[in-house]
Amino acid sequence: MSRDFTPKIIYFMCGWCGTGGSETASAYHLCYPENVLPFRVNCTGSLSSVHVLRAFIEGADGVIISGCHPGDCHYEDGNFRARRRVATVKSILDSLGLGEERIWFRYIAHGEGKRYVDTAAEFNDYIKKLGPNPLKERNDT
Amino acid sequence: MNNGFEPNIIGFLCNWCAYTGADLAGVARMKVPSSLRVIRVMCSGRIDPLFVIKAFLKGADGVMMMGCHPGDCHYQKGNFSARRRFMLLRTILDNLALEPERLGLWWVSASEGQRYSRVAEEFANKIKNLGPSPVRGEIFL
Amino acid sequence: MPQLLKISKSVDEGTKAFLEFLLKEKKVCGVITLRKIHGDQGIGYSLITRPDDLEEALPLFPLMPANGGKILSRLTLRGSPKEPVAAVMKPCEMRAFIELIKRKQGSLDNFVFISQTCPGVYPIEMSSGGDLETLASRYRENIQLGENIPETRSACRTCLHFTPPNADIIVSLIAEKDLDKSCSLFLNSKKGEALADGMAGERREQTLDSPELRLLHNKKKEERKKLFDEMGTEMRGIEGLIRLFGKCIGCHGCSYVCPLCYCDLCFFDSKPNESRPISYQGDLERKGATRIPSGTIFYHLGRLAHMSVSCIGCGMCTDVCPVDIPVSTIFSRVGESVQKIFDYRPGMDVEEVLPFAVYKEEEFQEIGEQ
Amino acid sequence: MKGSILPFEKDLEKSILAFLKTGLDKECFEAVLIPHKIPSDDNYAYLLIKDKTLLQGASPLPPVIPVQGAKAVSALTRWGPSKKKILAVMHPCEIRATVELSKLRQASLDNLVFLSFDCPGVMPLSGYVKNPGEGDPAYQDARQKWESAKMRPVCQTCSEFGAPASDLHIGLLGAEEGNAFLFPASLEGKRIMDKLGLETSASSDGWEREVEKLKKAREEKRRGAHQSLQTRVEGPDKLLETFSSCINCHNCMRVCPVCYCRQCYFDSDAFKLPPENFLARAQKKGSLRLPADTLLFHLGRMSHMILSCVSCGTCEDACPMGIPVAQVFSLVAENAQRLFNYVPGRSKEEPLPAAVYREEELCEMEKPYLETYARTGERDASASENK
Repeated sequence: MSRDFTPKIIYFMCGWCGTGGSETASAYHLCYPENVLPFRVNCTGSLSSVHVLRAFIEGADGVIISGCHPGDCHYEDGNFRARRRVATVKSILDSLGLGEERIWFRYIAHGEGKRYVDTAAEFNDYIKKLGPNPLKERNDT
Repeated sequence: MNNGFEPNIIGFLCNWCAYTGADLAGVARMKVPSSLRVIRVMCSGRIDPLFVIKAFLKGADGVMMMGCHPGDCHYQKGNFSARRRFMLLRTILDNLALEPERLGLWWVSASEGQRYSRVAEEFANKIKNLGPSPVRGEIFL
Repeated sequence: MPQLLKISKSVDEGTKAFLEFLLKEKKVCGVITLRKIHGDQGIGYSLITRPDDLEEALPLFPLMPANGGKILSRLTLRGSPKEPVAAVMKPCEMRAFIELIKRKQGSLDNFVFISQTCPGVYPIEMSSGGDLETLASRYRENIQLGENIPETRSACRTCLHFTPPNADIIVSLIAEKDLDKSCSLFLNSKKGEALADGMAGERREQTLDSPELRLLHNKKKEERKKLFDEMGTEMRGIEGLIRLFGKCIGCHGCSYVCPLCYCDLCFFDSKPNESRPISYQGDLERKGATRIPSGTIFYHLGRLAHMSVSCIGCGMCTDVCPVDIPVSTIFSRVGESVQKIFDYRPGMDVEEVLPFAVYKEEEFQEIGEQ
Repeated sequence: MKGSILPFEKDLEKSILAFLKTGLDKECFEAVLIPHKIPSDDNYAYLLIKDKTLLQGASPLPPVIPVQGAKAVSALTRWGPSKKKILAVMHPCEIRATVELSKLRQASLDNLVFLSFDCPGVMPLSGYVKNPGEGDPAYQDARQKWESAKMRPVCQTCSEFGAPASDLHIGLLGAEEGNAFLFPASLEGKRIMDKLGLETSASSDGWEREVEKLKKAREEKRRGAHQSLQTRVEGPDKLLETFSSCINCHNCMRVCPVCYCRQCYFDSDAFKLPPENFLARAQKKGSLRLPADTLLFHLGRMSHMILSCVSCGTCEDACPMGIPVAQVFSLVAENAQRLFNYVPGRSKEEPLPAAVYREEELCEMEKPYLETYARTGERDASASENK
């Protein structure tokens, strides 16, 4: 894949932990690629599958969804529900061959700044290897 | 003539004139057909064409719309709108051969108890002559 | 008298060249036109901003996958574009858009309209699985004869407004003899003239009106009368209505594609219209049986009451009906008489006020006085 | 399982109607929800019937599904359970969809009794209404052979044709010539049969064997159908080709029994965007299809209802463009539902997968965290590379 491909990555993160993770990262001056665009949602459980799909169809090369670790959800079970929802979306994309591997789900706690940055960087590398999302250039969606 | 047929007539009466006129007719012990069921609306302009259509489809044999005389509307122009809507309904019913004569519009002022009693009686007789609405027994609505 | 611009290319190529000219000269920032979607598979509207993408455009293709008026309304509901956009629309789509603007569902600002003398379109199902090329060439042959084209939508064969009243540029199609060699554009407004300024081609003054157009108008009028008379014998009374609309499956597709049904949530899909158990029970007691879900006839009559006055007769509703109800014929027949009593011509003039937004004190004076 | 033999009087439909009539007579139920031919004779509609004489013309086994029965039940009970006891005669997929709707609180199953039958499938609606005279014999033929290319594509590969979560079931498979096999599938069903004095002593072994056999064959067929469909729709290119003729009429959503929202999210303000948005999207790609977001509509709708999709095929019937919506949905649904071991409408008690969770499931969803990239105090290598 060409070296100069800069993927566009949408990083949906939980307002209680993932966002905290990014704050911790900034406190420690940890950097992550600037083409990773963070979006704060109140809880991954409140993230609609349509938003993920919209990002996926309208120009994102990859989507990361990060919620609290199991058992740590501020709303008790939002991340468990989100997990089921992500599984459904991934299953749909897989059945239709649209590249479910471009969606990652990972738990990140408030204190895990390093994990937050690592996730962004690792995913960025991964998507670079995969190449651009074929859907984003299509004008017939 | 009517072989015992007692029609179902729905009357939509303007609160300010026709309804008061009906009241006056009642107080003055004038004869009003018992087949007329009155629904009070705040203005004849409030009579949504759908009210009338619904009444017919629910099996009403006739529908009366009554409002203030032109120029006397409590809301200045409600009865002019009602008149246009009446024309619309009559044209639609006429076009579909749905017996437009089962629908009527009258201007009745608050002091015209006598007129109210007369038009109601006349309309009830007309409907009696027309016989029951063919919509009555239809089950495939 | 409008100016006529003749481009010495086939009518499709000429129109495309003109659109390309508009984009390249930055006279417009985008063009809305029909285009092949995914190779030869489908036809759909597209907003094209890159001149290269016009390659796949089919501006005059005889198909209406969606009423363009509805699409323009979607585009301008939240404001008008900052730069001019050109829209290639059929006359009924333009009229639909004007009706929508009267209902505050769009805006004309910064739009230039390119329309055509419209010979009609084919029903949409002919595009799926059909060969688009043969469809187009058969159409082209028929246009040149100036005849009413068989197989087109019945709404189109009976359409009396096939010349666009207020387009900026009109592509002349009907009864043009050499469509393969020349493309005639009428510059119908000052805007249109400014747009075409700089476009290569032969220019002269000419009126759009021609004996051929008038002849076709008469033919369509005859066919319209015949179709309406036939429908008139079918839509007689409640029995006729049930025969026509009884097979309706309640998908409400007709209202969804109708350019005039703009409501976010149709009354007939809303809570107040849902029957409560007591209503079903009443019907059951009275008649011994009742249809579930009920309200099929109510839906169609209600929709007639809501929009027949603005029905522009585009025929989309008939096209999408999965059970082949001639919705469009019924609506345009009723619409014609309703429009006649209010002396209203939908979609002709954006200044003309909707009949239910005004009244005249001196009209219908005999009503209510007896 | 035990049941009783329902002998035919003239034909199957007549004997089912006779059974319903006795049920009304003996007040086992007060009304029947059943398909009935409409006056124009080219389609069917659900009728709620109390009057026995009107029951005469009903068709318990219609050749088409004009309105998904679940939608009819929902229209009837969305605002509260029926006061009268109603017996609903419906295809298995309609009953399954009704069960799903009750879980979504859009229908009430109280006071509702279901009568189902082994379903031979139904025919595509648009074909049938064009020529009912041709459709009727084709359907009779399919009922005899249990195999017909004229049925809906999803019906041909349906393996849930047997008893769903109903109360009474009529077994047609493996029954001897001239009779069918009626058995109670719930306590309520048993109570009704007792009240009607129908014995439940006949053995259902023959029926069960036949059902099992057909089920196996159908599952096999479905695997084949899904495989061949996958080669036609997999990947952005082929998928977009499949949906290229979509005209955005949303008929599929309107007729879908599971899509119960009065206003769909895809018709809401969320999709009413300023012109700049459309122009920007067009400028990014060179052009933008209008109406926009066609693929998003289909995928989004999938993500909303796929776990409850009963693969009834109503969406495909309503599509004016002949897009194989139901087949695509059936393919996706099978994979998605397997993930949660969920079969929509299988049981009334089973909760919706999206409404519950187990803590220990789906551990493979999280991408394992292995590598570390973070460094302090300097710009990330990959970030500067992108500059």
